[in-house]
Amino acid sequence: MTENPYLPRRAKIESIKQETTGERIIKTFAVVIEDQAYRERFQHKPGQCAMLGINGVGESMISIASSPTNKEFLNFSVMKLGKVTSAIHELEAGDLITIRGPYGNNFPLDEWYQKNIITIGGGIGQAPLRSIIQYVLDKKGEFGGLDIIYGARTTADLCYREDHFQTEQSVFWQRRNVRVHLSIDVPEAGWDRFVGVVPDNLLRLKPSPENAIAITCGPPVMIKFVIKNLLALGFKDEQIYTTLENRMKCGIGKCGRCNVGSFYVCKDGPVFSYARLKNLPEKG
Amino acid sequence: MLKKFDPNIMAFLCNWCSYAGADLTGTSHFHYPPNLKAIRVMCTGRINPLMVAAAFRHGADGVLISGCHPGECHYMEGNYLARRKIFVFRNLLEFVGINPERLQMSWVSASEGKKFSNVVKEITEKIKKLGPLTTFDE
Amino acid sequence: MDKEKLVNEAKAVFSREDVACLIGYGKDSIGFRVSPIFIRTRDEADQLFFSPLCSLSLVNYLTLEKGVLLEGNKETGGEKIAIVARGCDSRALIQLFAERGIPREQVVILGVPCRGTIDLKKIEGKFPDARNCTEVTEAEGMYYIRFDNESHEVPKEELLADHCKHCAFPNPLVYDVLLEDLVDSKGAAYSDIEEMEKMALEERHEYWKDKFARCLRCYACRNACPLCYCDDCILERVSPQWVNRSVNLSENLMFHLARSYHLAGRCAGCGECERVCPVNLPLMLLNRKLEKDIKNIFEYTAGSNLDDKPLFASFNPKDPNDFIF
Amino acid sequence: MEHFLLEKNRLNEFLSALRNYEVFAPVRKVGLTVFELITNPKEAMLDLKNQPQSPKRVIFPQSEILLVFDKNNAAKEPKGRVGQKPQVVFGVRPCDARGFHMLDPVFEREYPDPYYLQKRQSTLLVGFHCSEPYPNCFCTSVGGNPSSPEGLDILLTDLGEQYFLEVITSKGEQVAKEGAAVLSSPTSQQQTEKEKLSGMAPQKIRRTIDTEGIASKIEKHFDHSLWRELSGKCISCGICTYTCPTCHCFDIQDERVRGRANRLRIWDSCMFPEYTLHASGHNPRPTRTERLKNRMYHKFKQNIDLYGVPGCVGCGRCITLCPENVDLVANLKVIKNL
Repeated sequence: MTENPYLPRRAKIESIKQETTGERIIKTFAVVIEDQAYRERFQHKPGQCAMLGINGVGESMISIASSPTNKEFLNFSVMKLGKVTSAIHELEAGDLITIRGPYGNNFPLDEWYQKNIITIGGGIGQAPLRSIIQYVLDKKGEFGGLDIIYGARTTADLCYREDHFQTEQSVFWQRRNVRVHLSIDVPEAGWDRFVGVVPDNLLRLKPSPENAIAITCGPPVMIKFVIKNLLALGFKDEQIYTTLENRMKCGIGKCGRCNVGSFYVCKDGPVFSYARLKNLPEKG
Repeated sequence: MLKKFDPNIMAFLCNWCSYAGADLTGTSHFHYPPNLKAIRVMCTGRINPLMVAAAFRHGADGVLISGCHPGECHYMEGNYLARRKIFVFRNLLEFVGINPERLQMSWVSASEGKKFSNVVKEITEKIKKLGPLTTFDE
Repeated sequence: MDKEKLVNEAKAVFSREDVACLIGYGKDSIGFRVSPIFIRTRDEADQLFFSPLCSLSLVNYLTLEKGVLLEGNKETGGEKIAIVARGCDSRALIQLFAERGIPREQVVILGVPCRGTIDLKKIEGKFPDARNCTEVTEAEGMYYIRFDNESHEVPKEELLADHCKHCAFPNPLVYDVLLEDLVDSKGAAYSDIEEMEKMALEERHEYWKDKFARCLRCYACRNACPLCYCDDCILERVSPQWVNRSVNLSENLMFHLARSYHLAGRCAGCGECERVCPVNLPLMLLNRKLEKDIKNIFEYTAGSNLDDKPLFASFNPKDPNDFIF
Repeated sequence: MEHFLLEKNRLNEFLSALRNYEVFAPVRKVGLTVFELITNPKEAMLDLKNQPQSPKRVIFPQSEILLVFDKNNAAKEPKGRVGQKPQVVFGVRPCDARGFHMLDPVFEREYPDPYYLQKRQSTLLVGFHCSEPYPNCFCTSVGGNPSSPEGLDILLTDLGEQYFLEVITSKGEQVAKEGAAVLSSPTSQQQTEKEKLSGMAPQKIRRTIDTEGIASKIEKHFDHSLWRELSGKCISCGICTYTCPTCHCFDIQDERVRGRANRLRIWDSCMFPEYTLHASGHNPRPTRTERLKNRMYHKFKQNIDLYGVPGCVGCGRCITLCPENVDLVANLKVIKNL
């Protein structure tokens, strides 16, 4: 009999970083799979997810927020919401967690050679985008420019803040055509960057669709308007990518609940090009 | 040899009377059987009988609910409301074949340390006679 | 019942009142089946009918999906909901008015004095091949049934739904229009419950074990119940999780204890839980046992009076106390 | 494959001969016919008319332990069926046997599911030619047939005093061997009689719907206001999905009771609002309208996209058992006529 796909493996939490202090708390966990064979087999690609869990509590599907170029650990940014994520937030560095995966499809990086990459993220939606951002930064020679457009409700809700600030201010990256455009929804003292929702920031920045790929992830309503604005800026359906999320239990296309049209988000997603997404009857 | 039956008894004690009463039992060195596991609630009136069912489901052989004497509730009428609910729930338990004696109620004030120890003794004896609750074993 | 009278009264309601939707009974395409129908215009009222086959309660549609029907009809601008209600339904409505704060004047009640309804499982069991039932009427303890090209007479007792046999409230207790003359009420009967109470504890436990082991936990009993309307049901919560999702005897027993207890002093006696159960659990026995005790001890009958306080929100210093140390 | 004859009065002997198997058969409980493990062949009730539940649960149980957590919270697989007796499910209707055909690709493909597959592989299905279909049966409209051997290992046809026994698969052959002592050879007349009955069977199905083109209609009219009308009666219970022989959706939950901790898989229903509810509170299918539409979409569009056949065997249970008479066939007709 083949391997049991429901059997999770143990992984150790190396470090934990609290990303946000706003209404919704997000922590980023760096984990290392204990079993060496499984660790070597766990070869993810940007865009993929994995099932994190605690035995006796349950499992949750979480995007992998680090790039495969990082061989040291895997990053997961977890927002404290339900039973499982709340329990994960209780854990400390050195504790054990369970993992199985990686699941789902990934960004078609082979097709994006030498293209300009634009990521448009909102809130926790930056997590899956972080895997591609890190990948592009690590393999800069394979891509053109990189524009990171990211916003959250308040500064307290911005994920990966220091990373973004560093990249933003780095002359090294500026010379290599890497630009960061942060925004918050409501004005705050000391904030000198854009104030307003992410789709508006996108319209203001007017990235060129030429030789570009735009990837967006965030709340459903943000995705909707980002896509609308991208189309208005002249992006073609094939140039727009998004990652979806739905409630998931099995992660392997059997338990049924995450379908969008005839696709299971866990297995056939989470990455959808707008060309594919727009033909689906219901959009998550 | 058959292992001696040592019942699990779950107690929900109201903060203002019975929990203080149980405390007094301890400080006054009155003895009572160690089978009782107490949970403090603010008032017996906040007890949902589902908590009783859950206690049975998770291994209790008997449940005790104890609060202030009638008319002495810190919240005026919480214990009266509890009495109604528990009365009805006992009847329901009996109707599905669970001995209602497994769900006991008592009024113990903060000064009745002796009474609390007697209540626990008596209930423990009762549950011992009834034997383990097997209804929720599966 | 006279269909013409029902249809005319329904149309009159549409003319007189600002009605967004009328919930009534319509004949279904197959066999003896009756469906809830939602009438939105005066002309559609011709589809309405009532017969002893109308065993389902329509009251739960008032609260489904946070009372989507009560939000009114945006197209016609109507605001009120009209509903065809039997005695038990009127009790459920009274409970809803009290518990949910649904304004009485927002619901137009077409009251039907009810002589008891037919258990679909029984009549389908007797005539499994019936395709198109044209008529069921009742006279002097007999049902006169016509379907396809056949006509039959069946003693009422044989087909009557079990919970209807014990009904103490055949007449609507609250209504705006009364569709027929009131019928005689027998008063509540609990002989079957008393029989069960005589059984030994273990015997009764065996009886219920056998039943609960069958439960599929499909939640139909809860969803069909006009008084199970919580948006966030305690039976489904995961944190804290009172009832696990596992389907086994223990969890099923937990489920049914919680379900029936939550209806204590609230059950309107419509029998929906029992009617919809795909595995024939006698759930009304539990509800009626509590109804009987509550009536005898606390002199309280759910849904009998618009001004009553809920059973568990009230007390009497003289409530039973002898079970307490 | 081979044909045999089994005298009806020797059926019990035949069942008794299957000593090397665990036999599941319809038994009468609380006025219902349900599939259960039987120890005495006399318990078997071959009343094929009233089976509110399909035998799906023998292979895909309503709750099933996936993992057991030990004291150190390490996950272990529970003991599977390996090394246990193979199972026979006796008295399966042809539509329910086809139901397993619908479940197979779900659990076989991409990530093979050992829990389902172990039981599936060690279970043998003995079916009965369905001579008296339900009023709501419509198997012939979705590619089935009341006398179809598809998915079965052995098919029995009622000839009055005898059963005509057809061995369909090699698994079935093994069973026929074990019961060989009570089997005889059919005469050519009996063979003709059996064929005649098979030929007549489809005519007894009274409900029909031409499903041709339904998939594209569902897709085309996905945003039609009619769906709201169709779902108006639905009360969001799980009856249609829990009694369906092809529904496979499940929930995974960790449960701790009395010091035991397990990860379980439990049937779930797409009719429940919680089924798709995100932890954030967002629900992509918030009302009955989206849920009912999704169920029909899954059965008559998604399943065709994924596996090439509608995910429905036409057993009619969802129609018969629906407490509010939501009628799948009638609804399909409405969609078809859009």
